Amino acid sequence: MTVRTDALPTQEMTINMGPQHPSTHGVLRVILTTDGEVVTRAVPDVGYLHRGLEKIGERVTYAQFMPFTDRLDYLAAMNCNCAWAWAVEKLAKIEVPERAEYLRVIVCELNRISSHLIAFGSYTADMGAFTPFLYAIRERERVNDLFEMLCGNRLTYNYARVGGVSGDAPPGFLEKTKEFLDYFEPKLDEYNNLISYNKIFVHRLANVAVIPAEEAVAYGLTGPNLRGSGVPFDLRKDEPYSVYPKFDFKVCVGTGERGTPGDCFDRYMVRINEMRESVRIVRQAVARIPDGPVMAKVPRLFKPPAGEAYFRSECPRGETGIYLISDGSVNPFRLKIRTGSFVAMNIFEKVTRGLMIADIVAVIGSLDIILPEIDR
Amino acid sequence: MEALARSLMNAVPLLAGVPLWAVTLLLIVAAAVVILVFALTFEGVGSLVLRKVAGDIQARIGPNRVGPNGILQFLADGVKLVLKEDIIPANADRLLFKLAPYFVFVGSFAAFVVVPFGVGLIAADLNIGIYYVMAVTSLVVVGVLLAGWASNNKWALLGGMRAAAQIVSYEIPVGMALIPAVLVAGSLSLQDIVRSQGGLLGIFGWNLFHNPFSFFSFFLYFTAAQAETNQTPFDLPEAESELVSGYNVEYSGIRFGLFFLAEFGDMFIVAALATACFLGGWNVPFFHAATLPWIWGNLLSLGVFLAKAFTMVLIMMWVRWTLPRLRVDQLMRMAWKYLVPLTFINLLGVSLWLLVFKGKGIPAMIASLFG
Amino acid sequence: MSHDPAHGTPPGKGGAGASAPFVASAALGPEAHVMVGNADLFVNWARKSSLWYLLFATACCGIELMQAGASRYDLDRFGAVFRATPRQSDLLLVAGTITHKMADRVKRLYEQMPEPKYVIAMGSCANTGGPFYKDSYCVVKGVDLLIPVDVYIPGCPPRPEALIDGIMKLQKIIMQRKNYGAKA
Amino acid sequence: MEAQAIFDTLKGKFGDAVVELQGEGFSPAFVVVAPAAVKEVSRFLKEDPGLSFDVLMCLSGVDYKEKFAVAYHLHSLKRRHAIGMKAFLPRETPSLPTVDDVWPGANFHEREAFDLFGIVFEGSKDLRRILLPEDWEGHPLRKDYKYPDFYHGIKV
Repeated sequence: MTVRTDALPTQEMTINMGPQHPSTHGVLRVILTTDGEVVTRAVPDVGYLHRGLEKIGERVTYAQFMPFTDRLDYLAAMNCNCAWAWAVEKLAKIEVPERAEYLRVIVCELNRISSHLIAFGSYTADMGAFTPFLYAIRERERVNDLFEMLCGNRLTYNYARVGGVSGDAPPGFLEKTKEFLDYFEPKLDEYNNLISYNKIFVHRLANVAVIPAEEAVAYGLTGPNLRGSGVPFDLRKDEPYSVYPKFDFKVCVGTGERGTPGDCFDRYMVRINEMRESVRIVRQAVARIPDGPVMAKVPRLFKPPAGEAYFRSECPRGETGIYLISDGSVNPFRLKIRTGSFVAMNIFEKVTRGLMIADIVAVIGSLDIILPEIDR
Repeated sequence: MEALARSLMNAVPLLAGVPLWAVTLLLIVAAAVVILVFALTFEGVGSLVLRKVAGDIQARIGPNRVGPNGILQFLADGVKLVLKEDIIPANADRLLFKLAPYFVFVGSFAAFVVVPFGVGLIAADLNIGIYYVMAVTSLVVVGVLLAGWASNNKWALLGGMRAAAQIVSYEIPVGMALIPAVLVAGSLSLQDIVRSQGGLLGIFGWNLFHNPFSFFSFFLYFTAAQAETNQTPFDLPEAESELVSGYNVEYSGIRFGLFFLAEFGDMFIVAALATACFLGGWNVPFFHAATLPWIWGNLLSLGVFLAKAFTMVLIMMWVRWTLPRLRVDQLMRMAWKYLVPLTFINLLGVSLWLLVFKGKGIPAMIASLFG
Repeated sequence: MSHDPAHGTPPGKGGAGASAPFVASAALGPEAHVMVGNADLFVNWARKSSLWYLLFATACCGIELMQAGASRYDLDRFGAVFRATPRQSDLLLVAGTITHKMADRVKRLYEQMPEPKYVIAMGSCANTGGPFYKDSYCVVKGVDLLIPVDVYIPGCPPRPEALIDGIMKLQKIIMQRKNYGAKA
Repeated sequence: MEAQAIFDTLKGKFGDAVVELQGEGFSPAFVVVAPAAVKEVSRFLKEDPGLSFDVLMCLSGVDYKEKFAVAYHLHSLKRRHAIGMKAFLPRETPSLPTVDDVWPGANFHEREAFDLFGIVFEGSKDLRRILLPEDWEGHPLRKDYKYPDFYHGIKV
């Protein structure tokens, strides 16, 4: 699309999008400078949900910080729980029972599904089709039921512990999980029939906000955003942790199916395909889960040795890296959480130049940002 | 109206002493009230049905707590909106801000006057009926633009500008897609158009099946008209996820209520025009409603008309809850690059058809083969 | 809580029944009370049945709010639909943490809403600052420091059932409001 | 490449600007460099074909009480190895050159470190507060930060 701007003398308009806006996925504020409908500059202003998690981390113990990781990315609280547990275990070199690792992988992948469901649903809602959103929530509720069965909460689970998980799977949980997978897998085709290949939807997304592979790497994008640009990098495969090497799954990448590799449609499709891969992982994990304890022996007043560790794990919104400094006391000396959304926000200004206002919404949705991850 | 007044005066001796103009005025007022009540009820019920249908499509229930099965929901919404504080933003243009909802409301309402609800059920059978509808519904764009401008809000302004561009562009294909019906009937009056689709060919008397070109014009009309009335997938002026709420973002209380009502009024007008021009209007298949006694004939034809129109409204709701939204440049491209040329070609096709086949449609020709 | 002096009569004082002698409209006689009472009832019914809430989700509770509005729980059953603009909303559901950077915006949103307006503080963060009460330097310790709140819903985050319960509690509060004849 | 080999390469190239290797108890190991040399070392780390650290995973400010530090976590997609780089800064004037022209993704991280620690990145494209309001006083992640009593009249 070419837009002629030389025809008439026009004035640029500054518009404030957010922090209260229906499709900024929370309290993101974007300052748009527009020439009519064309955005000449979009500067993100974040921090409206800055809760000081890193400072809180220095004032509480390692175990006490676990509930705060729930609130780090509330759509994928399990992943953040486990990331924190893995990071502390890496720092203190704790061996975790295998059953606990299997349970962690199961909940992480289930949570990835439910998180991608919100990403998919809210994205279609941003594009004006409200119905798929409700279908996505319908399926998400079932995942919530599973988690409720496991740990008693629907959103903030606090399930992982340093050294294992808080409790073994209750009787019937694994069967229910299998049931859910059988129910859910055909729904993905339903979504694709319903909206993914809808002509209007494809036209809205294809060739919009293309992020070439080199640029995605240079800006440090991770997760589906990086894979959407065609870079096959997945921490579960390339820097394996936990029991992930034991499972067979594919790394989904954007191929430019309907446009250029790295456009909004690719990032969207990567998420849809990843849900399928997550289903495969959970199936294998449920089939092979060993018996045994779910908690290692960790002293109640847990003091890791002094040292520094950086652990990164594949969360639904990209890599969640936890940089942990211990001085040997009960509190972390410093912890820094590097999140996928925060990094994705950095490239926002660059990719939105010259797009239209409606595309801004498409870009926000395709990067699948979540504000507590950006602001922490 | 005058003729009706005269016949009424002849029929009721009590009115003999009253001057003709007074009776006519009375009748006009009565008709206006009836239309207003009908339109308001329709719009109220329409909003409820919309939510119920939305619930059904979206795997949920929809309103069911207010009144039995939620049927009083629209009443509660209406009363609440009327009693809400009426905010006029400090920096708004007060006069235009107040005026805008009325433009929109009147624009969508006045069109009800020429809708042929039944054999004799039409408030004013204007001989330029279609023209009138096109002209009056264009008033909506003025209102929307005023609302967007007067609110002194950038989102509203964008919404208003989008609306102006969109409605003005789609006016052309809408008009061009309606003309085939006019050509077939040889009249601009909606009643005449409906009557021309009568006869005993059943549904094959409809303009929809008259010839291939009129078949296409129905779909062209329906698409373009959805865009003209800002329905999804063309709801860019409101675009909740982009422009917050578009041109009505600063409106509260009953002023917003007027926009809200007008939306459903527009929806019905589109459905009614589609019904009248392409789907046989109030014609009952294989049956002449006009031959029945006045009251029964009208009731029957009214029922048939409403059934058809509501089906169209439901289809519009279905589309609304299914499709995503176009982008503004795609919308404009669709109007000027596809719909406008297509409707022109279509118009040419219909004209040629009528010229070549002396005004006969395909069903009529097939029927004449069998005598 | 009273935003408007007209609503300021505490319950039980400005009763519409004929036995409330100090109400100004008592001078009109008992019939007037019946009318005023019924009008109150009707208006309150309309207001409680059509609580359009502002789509204002800041954090975790926002997801539960979305889920409460969606397929399984469906707030639309109660006539509660979301609006994107404060001008058309009746109910400000503060769903999530409010930080100091956000505080001005919350106030502003509240001020932009037309009367009568109601506020539900959903979740611990909006109630008191929640888990961030003690150690955080930039979280507002309860949204009631900024705007008046009608109903508090505890939970972190509250389940959709709790949210629906909160809305029903608010409906009860609305039904007790005296709109007419109560300006003693 | 192993951390020791990377350290040796850097040491050979930059001499005294590369101070030490923090290996034991650190995962990944850190190469400590002088703050003034951060930019040159970064550029070399990124562009040297044997190292090619093309991703800046994380950039964190750290307050070690007696001094500040900026920790860079680097990863190479091409070579699949990782290393840390650290620069210690004096508490009074914490400033060092920016690396946002080496890795454009550094900008937000640097803004965050500026916001929460008050570390100045010289030559940065855009160094403003990112998470806290513009008129916030102090840098909260410093160890000696005192919580304010009020902000805009609201109790903190």
